[in-house]
Amino acid sequence: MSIDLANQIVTGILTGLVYSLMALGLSVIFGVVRVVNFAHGEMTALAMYAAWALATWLDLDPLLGMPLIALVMFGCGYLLQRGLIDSFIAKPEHMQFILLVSLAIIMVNGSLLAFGPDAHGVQVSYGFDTYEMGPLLVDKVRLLAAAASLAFSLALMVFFRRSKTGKAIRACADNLVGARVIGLDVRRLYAVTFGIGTACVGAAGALLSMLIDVMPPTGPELTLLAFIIVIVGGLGSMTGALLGGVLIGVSEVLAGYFLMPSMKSMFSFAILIVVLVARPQGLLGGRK
Amino acid sequence: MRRRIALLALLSAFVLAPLAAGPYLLSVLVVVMYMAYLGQAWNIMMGFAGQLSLGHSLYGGLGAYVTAALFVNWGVPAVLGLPAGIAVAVAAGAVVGALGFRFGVKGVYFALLTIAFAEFTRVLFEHIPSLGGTGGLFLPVGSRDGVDLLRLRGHPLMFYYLILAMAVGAFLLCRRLLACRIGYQWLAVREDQEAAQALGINVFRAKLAAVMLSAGLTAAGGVFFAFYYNTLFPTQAFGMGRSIDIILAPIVGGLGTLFGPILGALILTPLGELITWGTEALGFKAAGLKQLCYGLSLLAIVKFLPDGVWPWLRRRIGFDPADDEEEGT
Amino acid sequence: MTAPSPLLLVENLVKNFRGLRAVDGVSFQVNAGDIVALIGPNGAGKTTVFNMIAGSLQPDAGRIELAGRSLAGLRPDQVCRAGVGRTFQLVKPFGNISVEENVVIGALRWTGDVAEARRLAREVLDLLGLADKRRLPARSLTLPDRKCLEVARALATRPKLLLLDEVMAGLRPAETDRMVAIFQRLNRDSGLTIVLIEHVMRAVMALSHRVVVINSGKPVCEGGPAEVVRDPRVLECYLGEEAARC
Amino acid sequence: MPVSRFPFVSRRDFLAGTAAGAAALGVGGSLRPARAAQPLKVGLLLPLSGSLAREGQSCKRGADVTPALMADLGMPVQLMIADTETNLDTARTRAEKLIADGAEVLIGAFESAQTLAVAQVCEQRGVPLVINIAAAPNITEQGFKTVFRNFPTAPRLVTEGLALMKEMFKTSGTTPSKAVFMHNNDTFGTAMAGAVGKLFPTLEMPFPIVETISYDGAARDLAVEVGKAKATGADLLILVAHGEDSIKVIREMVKQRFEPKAVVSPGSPGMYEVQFYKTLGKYADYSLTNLPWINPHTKMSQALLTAFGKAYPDALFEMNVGFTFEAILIAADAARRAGSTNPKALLDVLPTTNIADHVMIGGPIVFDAKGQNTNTRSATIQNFGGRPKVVFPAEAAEARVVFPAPGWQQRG
Repeated sequence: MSIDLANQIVTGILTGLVYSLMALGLSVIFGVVRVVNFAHGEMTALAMYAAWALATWLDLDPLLGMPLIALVMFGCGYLLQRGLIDSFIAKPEHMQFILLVSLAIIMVNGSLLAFGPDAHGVQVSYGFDTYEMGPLLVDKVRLLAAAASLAFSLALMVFFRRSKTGKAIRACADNLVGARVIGLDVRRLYAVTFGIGTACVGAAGALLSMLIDVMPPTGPELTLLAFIIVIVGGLGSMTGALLGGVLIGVSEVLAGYFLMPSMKSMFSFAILIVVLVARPQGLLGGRK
Repeated sequence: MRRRIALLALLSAFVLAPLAAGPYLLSVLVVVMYMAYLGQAWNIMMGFAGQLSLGHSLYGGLGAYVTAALFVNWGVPAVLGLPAGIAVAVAAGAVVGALGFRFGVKGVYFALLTIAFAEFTRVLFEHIPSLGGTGGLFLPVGSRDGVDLLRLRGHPLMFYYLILAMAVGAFLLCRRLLACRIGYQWLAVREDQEAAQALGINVFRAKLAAVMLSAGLTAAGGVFFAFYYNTLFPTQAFGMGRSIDIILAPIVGGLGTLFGPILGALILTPLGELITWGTEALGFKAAGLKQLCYGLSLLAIVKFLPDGVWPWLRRRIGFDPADDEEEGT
Repeated sequence: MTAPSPLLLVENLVKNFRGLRAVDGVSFQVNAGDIVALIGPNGAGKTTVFNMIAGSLQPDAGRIELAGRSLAGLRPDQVCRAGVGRTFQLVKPFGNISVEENVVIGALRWTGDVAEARRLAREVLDLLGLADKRRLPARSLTLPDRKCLEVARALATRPKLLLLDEVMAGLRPAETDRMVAIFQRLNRDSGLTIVLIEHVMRAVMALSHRVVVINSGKPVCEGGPAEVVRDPRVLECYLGEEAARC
Repeated sequence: MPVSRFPFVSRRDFLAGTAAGAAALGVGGSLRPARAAQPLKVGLLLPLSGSLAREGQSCKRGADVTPALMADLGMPVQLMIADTETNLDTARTRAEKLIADGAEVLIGAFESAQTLAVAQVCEQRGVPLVINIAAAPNITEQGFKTVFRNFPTAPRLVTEGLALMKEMFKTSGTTPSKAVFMHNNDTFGTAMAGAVGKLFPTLEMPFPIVETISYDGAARDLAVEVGKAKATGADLLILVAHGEDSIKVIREMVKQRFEPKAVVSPGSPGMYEVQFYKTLGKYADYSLTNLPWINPHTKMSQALLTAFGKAYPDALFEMNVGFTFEAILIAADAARRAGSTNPKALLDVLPTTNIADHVMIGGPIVFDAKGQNTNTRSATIQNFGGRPKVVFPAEAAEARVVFPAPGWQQRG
């Protein structure tokens, strides 16, 4: 294996880890609230704008801004679920789809109005630095972002395993009726879950703002990417989202390296089709 | 009876509309009819058979590309290219349907499968140089004054009456289908697949029929698109945005109803124009504001009229479906 | 072996769910014109047996024949077209379409003519006392009416064999009696063969010619209704369940 | 950026401030209005929202400063701006609407598909269309009688772009040994790639193209793409980007330490845009782009540049601005010559357009039988200190070319 390829694969893994965090949010929301967030990428784009604004106006490094953005996005997600999405939970999928597509349209054009059509990227002082690890060249920003993403994901997993709220949320996901019977406030837990999902998006958006530039059309692109990752990993599975992110990161690298780069997304969609047909629960998803 | 009179009145209004409408209104009406037609086609799959397709642009795009490529490269007139375009789209529908239904890909997963196929095809067509790739496939425009239905070349008025005829045809076809065995089978499948199967319905075949028919009709719509605009680009033909456009009218109008797609198209396209006009009249010219308002309107509609406008409206004006035996829901 | 082949033959049926043996060697026969009740405590595997006959589940072992023809590997719709109508324990009405249309769909099993299907649907609805509700959307029906609708739909397919899964549960005694009378009439007038799963003993006693008892997936005994209820093994399996619950 | 949100405020500021600059246009004297100033109604169709919003709004900035300049030339125009939303249906409907609202000439529409949709409307209605930007050759091959394009087709851009490269090698005395060609797989990029594929072998270039890499502009990052280019060992990167993807390419090149002698575009947007300079800082310097550019030395361009700088202090002058200005100029000039704003009258005189005094580098604006301006010319611009400067052709040059460019690490 050539050094170039090895370099690219490392890049793919690191970038994939950041996308995983975004996809994780989608997975958590679907796994518990059973709503497919078709505005996921748009929310990520909003978080990227937020990170850009903090970096530009307050000179705040996105790595430090990440918790703040995640917190604010948690609040937004909580309120959005309470105010709007909750009434659509029992509705058929196409209604949820239209609801979230309308939200997406609003977000895309709202950001066009607010931030204009230009690309916004955060330029950190170490933006162009690379580490030399033996023959490998590792991009510092990617490495930091991937590490932060991994840390956030792990913290979230611990939250779901250990904390009372986390356990209660898992109970809702496993057995909704049972959860109601033992007196859990399902509506509040759903809102919290949606908030957690959007917090993931917030954190991921903050990190992504260092890797890619955000423009109004960035959102829809990210939505599709998040879908591919969670379906491949397993919709509703947390580790699945992590694995899916890395897999798609690496597969896009391989497709780009050995085929034509402009065809790499075709490769991802092909993987999506195969997984949907052969193993709809995803690689790590359990059977319902 | 009242219903029939109302329908006839509406139809004559559409037939006579060009007399009153200038070219601008005519171009809006073309889009309205085009969306109504596509909505009707999509409605067969989702509204009748309950299969959510979010990648319907696939079929329209295939129909458009095949027919247009035949015309551009070998001068095959649209009338002869159309069956080929429809055949390819129907075959694609069969593949998507067969894979999805055979392997039990359900609900949201099926919807994602349809998106995946459409997006896959989009990127694929971006890499077919003989069809123009991302550079686009341009149809020779030719004369815009005559009426040549064979080649689909001619005056915008011809295109208007063509798409009107297609929309009316699709409406009548759906009406007929709903009164047939297959129509009832679709409704059963939509409502409960297990119960449908227990009543002797071959669910797989019924769903496949819905997808294939819907795909074929959508493909014809795509052919209209190609010959009306004379350009085809993978993003515009197969993109997610096109798919969303297709499904909005029937959902806003009323899913599964015959009149829903028409009403939805009659609401949405003029709504867009109205918002543009309104924001401009009020002096707001910021780009994106129109779509923002459009998104808000859409949100309001799904929030307050979740079953669509037509079911709500027909209760108000007393066109209850129970009064009409022929009508489905 | 006696000469006439039974309408339904079930032999040594076995079904496992994740290592759990839900049905274990159940056998019975139903002759044309019979009304047979399948009884047993909750979780005995009755519905699983039904699902295997109806094609919703494939047995792991054993034989199911309808009038001498194997039903192995057939899908539910093929079983239906072979002449088996069924109802679901958890009713599955087509909620958003009218009651009449629900039944029309059943009738379209044997005819492509919607008008003809509609005629039969109205007959069946008359028979089951749903005629005045035929225009309502099915989701607006009460549970007893939904059970009736379930039966009406199955009847409209013109089955040779009707599988009824707890259609009397939740009915008031008077309604139960009416339902029993309807089935008796159908059985008498058109020779409809019926297999029913039922907990309402009042219906079982009145309706069935023969009763098959199963428990924990295994056959317990078989005989006339009067003789079965006196069988100590039957009592034991019901009591055992009660004891286990305490 | 914020400026684009409040174009009206800025324009008013500008109107007050640039009277002097506009008066200095000089040409005003020779172009006295032939009739009392009844403004020409110009319908402008641009993708102000949707995926091409950035480019569309850049064109709009050019349009916004134009009416005042035209008024000073005695050629009053009234702009009616419509948003195509980067959508075919909308483009066509908006075109009809503009005509219904009284537009006498249409200008647009930046993107080829929408331009063709608009062209058909114009042809039908007998209203002239002056294309500001759209490179697909097909548009002028349809036999339209109402379509005039003041923008080079892709083959012409490439021919000129490659010729300028040769000139640069000759001047600097350095010639790269092999090149890698990266292009965005979008409408424009494909047209350019097709032209490169066809023309490169015929132009006797002193280096081979060892690999062609097409990439998806929507790709989140371009790490693999750049890695692949680096692996070819090429010492020249020919780049046809769309806009922001040029940033992604350079950023990855720095990170992956891919240092060819130069990054040069044979005519594409991206490397001379504000965002490029802002994001990349010193790494933005020395990139080369060969494309039609404003001739900084004419009086009219001085006036335009001054007006533009006043109206949009944060924005940089771009090709989009210049061509949108010129499209309006062509329409206004036709109205002056026809002595009428009637579309039919405009159509009569548009084929005989001959505007010697304009802003972009190149000969007088004239149209051939197909409605194509064959006198457009490309220039080579190179970035210095966060600004694009013309280095070729000599008569328009503002700076001397630097080739090969210093490595990433050698930059202050």
